[in-house]
Amino acid sequence: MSILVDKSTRVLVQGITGKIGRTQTDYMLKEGTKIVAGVTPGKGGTEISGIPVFDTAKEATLHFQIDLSVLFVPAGVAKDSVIEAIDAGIKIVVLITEHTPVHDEMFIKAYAEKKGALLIGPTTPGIIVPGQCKIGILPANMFCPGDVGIISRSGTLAYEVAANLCSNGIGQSTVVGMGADMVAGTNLVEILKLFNEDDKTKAVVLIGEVGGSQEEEAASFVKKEMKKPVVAYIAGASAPPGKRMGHAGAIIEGGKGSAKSKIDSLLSAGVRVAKMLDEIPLIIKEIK
Amino acid sequence: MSILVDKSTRVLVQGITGKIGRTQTDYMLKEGTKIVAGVTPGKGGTEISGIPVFDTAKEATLHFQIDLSVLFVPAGVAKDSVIEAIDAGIKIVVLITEHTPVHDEMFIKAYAEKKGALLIGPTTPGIIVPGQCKIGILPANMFCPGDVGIISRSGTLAYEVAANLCSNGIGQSTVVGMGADMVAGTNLVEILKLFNEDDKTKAVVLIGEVGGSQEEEAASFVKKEMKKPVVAYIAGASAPPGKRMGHAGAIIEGGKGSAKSKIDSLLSAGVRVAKMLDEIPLIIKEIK
Amino acid sequence: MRIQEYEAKEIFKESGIAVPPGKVAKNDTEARDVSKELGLPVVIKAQVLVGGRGKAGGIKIVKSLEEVEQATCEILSKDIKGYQASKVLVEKKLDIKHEFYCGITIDRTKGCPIIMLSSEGGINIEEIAEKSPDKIFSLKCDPLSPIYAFQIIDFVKKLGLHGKILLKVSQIVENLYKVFIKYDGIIAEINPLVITNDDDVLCADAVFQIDDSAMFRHPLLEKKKYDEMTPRTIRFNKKGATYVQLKGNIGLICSGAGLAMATMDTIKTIPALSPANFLETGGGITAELMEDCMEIILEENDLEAIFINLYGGINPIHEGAKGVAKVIRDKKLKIPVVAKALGNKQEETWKIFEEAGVYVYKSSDTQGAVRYLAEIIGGKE
Amino acid sequence: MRIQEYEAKEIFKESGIAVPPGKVAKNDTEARDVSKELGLPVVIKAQVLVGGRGKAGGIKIVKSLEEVEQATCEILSKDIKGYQASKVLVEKKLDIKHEFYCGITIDRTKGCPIIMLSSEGGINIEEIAEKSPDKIFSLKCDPLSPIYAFQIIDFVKKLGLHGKILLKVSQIVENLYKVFIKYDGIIAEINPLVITNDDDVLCADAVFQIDDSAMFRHPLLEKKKYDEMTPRTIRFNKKGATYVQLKGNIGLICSGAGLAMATMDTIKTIPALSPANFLETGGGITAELMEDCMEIILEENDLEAIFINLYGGINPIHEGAKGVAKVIRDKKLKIPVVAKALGNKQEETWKIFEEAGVYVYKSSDTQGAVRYLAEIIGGKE
Repeated sequence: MSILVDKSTRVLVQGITGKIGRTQTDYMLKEGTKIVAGVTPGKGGTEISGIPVFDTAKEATLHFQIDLSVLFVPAGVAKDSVIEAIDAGIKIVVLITEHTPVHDEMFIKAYAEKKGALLIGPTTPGIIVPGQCKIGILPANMFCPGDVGIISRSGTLAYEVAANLCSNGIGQSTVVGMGADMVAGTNLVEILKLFNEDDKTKAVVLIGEVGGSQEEEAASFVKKEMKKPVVAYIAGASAPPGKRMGHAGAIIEGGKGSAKSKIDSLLSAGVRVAKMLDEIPLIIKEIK
Repeated sequence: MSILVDKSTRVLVQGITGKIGRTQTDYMLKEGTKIVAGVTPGKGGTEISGIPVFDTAKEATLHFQIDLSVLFVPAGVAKDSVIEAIDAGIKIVVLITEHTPVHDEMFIKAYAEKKGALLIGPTTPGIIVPGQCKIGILPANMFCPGDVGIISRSGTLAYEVAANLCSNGIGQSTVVGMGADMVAGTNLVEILKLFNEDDKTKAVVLIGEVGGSQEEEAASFVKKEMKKPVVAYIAGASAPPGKRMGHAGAIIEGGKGSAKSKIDSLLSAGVRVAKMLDEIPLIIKEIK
Repeated sequence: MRIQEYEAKEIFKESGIAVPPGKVAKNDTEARDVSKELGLPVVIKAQVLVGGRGKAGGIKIVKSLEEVEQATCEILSKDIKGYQASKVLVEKKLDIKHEFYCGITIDRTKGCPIIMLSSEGGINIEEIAEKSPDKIFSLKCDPLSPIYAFQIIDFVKKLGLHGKILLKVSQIVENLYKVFIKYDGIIAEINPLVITNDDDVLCADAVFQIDDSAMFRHPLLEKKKYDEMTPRTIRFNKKGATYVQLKGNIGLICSGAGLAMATMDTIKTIPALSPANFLETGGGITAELMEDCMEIILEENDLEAIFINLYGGINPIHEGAKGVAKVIRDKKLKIPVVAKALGNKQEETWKIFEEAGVYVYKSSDTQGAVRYLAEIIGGKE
Repeated sequence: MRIQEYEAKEIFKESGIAVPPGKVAKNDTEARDVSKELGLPVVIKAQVLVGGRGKAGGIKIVKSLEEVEQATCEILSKDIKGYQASKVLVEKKLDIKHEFYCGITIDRTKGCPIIMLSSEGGINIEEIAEKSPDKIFSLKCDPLSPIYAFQIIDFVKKLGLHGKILLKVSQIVENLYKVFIKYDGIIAEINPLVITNDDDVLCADAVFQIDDSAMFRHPLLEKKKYDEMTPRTIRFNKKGATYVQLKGNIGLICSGAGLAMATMDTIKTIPALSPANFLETGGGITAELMEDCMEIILEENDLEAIFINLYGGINPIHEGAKGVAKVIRDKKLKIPVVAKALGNKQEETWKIFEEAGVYVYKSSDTQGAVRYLAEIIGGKE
């Protein structure tokens, strides 16, 4: 039907009483998301839009079955809040928060892996299954139900690509934002694997950008195992190059990281790479 | 035959090039201990009493099968050295070092438990199987082979009790020093369990002292499961009481910790408790 | 944030990493005084945040006080790969027996710190990495655990060291890792890591970059960073917006780096258009931030038009629109502003834009919006 | 090492735990000045390292400056359970709504930090622990992991708190745990933890004991500790020896605490003998340490004999014997010294002792040695 979530997914909102938490909770509820509880320390016993608020995630799990937690918490407590969700036994954690320190990102990524939880983000717009549920901040009016999966390292580009698909009569099975930070809790490959096994998804759009080597790894997965057509777009071909920061970055990336390297890897794995955003719906129509 | 070690146990000495490490290595070799390698960072490639020295424990394990490591390292690096031994896959670690910070003791105790290793000490005199091998600093001339096991929270008292037994013609199967610190890597109960299963041990002498609740726990184990006679001696009935240090200690010990509490628990578990040291050999003769 | 070599060396030194005796100097007189104090020969090094200083003439070894003054003046007046140094670091010249490389950075895909070592240090390290990758040893570290000295020693032994040098190099690697963790490092590099003829081990050159998102944990460094910024840049920084000036005719404001890059790529497909800047707002749009965005691109560039590309997910784009409208009115802006703004509150946003005279493009395709922009400019000409 | 209440409060305060406004004073004039500054009423508290100060008259609440001076003089001149205070802590009196108990110590058997909380704080906490153990909540902490705020909040909720007070109390417990870890605490206690009528949460009384073995990690505290010690006590301390003066006629030197306690128990079985001290050498015996041991027990006690009970495992007892012999010779010691010394190098040890006139007992039974000691004293009389 979809990957990761659907209309029956029971959701906790951490940071539900903050300005963004409150606003986004209302948007999510409007899209049918089954939000069962919220957490803000010191606000236990109150309610937000009819949702009961607890002091800790553990307390919430004592009252409700929870499948997923979505976090609108300040960057300074993002690490602790993710650990809190995982320790409470929640298996999918979606960290919307921007500007989480990268050392904290490394810690929570490793922590989630160790504890068998899936961490999406940070700096992710979240996940949407159009018409069923929405986790995070994606604007629902950009999406429509269908059978194309989207994974994107960029949030707003995912919105644009989905909206362009919709204009062309192509809907989405699930759209997943990977998070735009230096380290992502879950990499492209993991989500590609889920789409590969999802009956409802007939093709996948992969939106990458310069930096890191997630796209190169995704390419080698596609080459080996992907059963469905993949269209890719890599942002940043004309981006201003960052200042050179010592040799270490160059040594570890070993030539990977540039738009050219990513595009070449994907092409050689048989992926159709769109040069411009508006090519994506056209290619999807061709290959589906 | 014995518990924990015997003449075939392959031993690593960490801190082998220090003054104490060198002296004690010679004493151990004299008692037949199969020392296969030593470790001192920066001394790799040298030899001590014919034993090859490596820079790290891991390196030593690449060259030799090692069953046990005995540590003569400064207190400041005791924690790291124990972790080094455990990470190198060594399953019994005997930490002779005195004055290890108690927070480090808690860490390495938990670390050993997590990794399935047995940590004896710190501030332990070690382990001796008279006539077979000696791990640590126990003076060999105080011991003789036989069938009585000794476990002791005090090092020098263990020597005295063993020597007294020898004067009375009673030898020892294995003598284990538990370590005299606030937190011990392994508690009395764990060693009692090993003696309980050891064919060669016919009776056990337990030497406790005031503080903590290891003796009380040992008493309840004896009551429930111990198949062999146990004689106990508790040092400190007339010790000067420590200054009162807040309520927390008193709350947590909840009346345990005094010589009286320990003696009462042991008596009610059917343990014969010697009031004076010289009663021990007499009681052993009676009950064996 | 990358800090200057001399600042990095101060931090490294505090953490127990030996560095050559030296001091920073702002001019030739200061450099002369420092050199006198240190004793000759000395090395004069331009303090600029760019690689390849040496090859660009930013580093000079000098043997007399006259040469010190001359070299300092020369270095401070020189363009070094587009940068100009305002300070030099004057250091006692080392008697070098061997040069190693030691760098710590983040493995983005695995998500862990990675330590890299090579016995072939120096300026050609990247070439070595490419041609003889077997000469670079790397150790991926567990983010959940501290690193222990014995692990470092085991790793450093791959360089073929032993005895005291093994311990000294290991200690430096261990300390560098501690610095990396303590200060939320992105890159910490010692290259070369020098063994002198006296078997001392020192950090001869230092690179240190710190995670901007972690500055709240390092208030002293944060203060230093903000000291060098304009108030607006500080506000940008605090909101997580990123601005880079380029050389083009179209001012650009986008929400999200990916969208910003794609928008630039799109603009470049039309010959008459080129982006004057890269500006991504991050997820903290407010009316004030958008005012700042408008003002900075208007101040620093000579523009033919402004193109705004926003999505309202977490961002209240209707609030952002108010800021844009305010600048248009206050400045009586003459050049056209084209906006594409979709998502939550899009209708409200369009209304505010339209009332301020902004050309609003209401479909999602950036290409279409950019073509609309081109038409508007064309029509104006 | 246990530190005074005012020192503990300084450390707690630095770590973000609120304490009442206050200052330490050495005499009535200082106490008056502090009280003026704080405003009346104030609480005057004897700074002594012993529990039950309050019941012993070491704490007084006063309402006028005359009373401040009077109470201070009284407290400073009083014997408080065997101790005399050299300082008082003058604190503003709090308006107390409720008193909680919060203590952190070490669970010796499990080997982990344990946090204890009760909503029934105050001086009767031990009684409550005994009579209503269900009113004490405890949390065992994993030594391998840090503790997180959410774990503390979950725990503190057991006290039935919510809202801001829940967060304030949790923050204090979290900070106390951080102090406990940072300073290698053995006991860190806030009792009472006070909620005022204004819903402030403060540490009204503080107990803090630090691990002596970890002092090397806290050089400032170590310095403070050594500042209050004689040079010999410092040497003792550094070697890990422990000396406690008692009131008896037999000076005692033993290697190991267990052996020392057993030896004392044995000595007490003979009516004419009683230990003048507890002295255990630890595992760091040297000739110098044994000289120190001899000198301290000879200086501080009026003795009939000295009894030495040593085992040579890690300790070079032959070296120790040299120190004993030196003191006997240098001081031309008249009272008999009886030594039992076995283990490695025992023959060498015996020889050194015998040459210095020490009565050497060569079997392992301490009872026999003590009987031998009794005989020797009897014979001398």
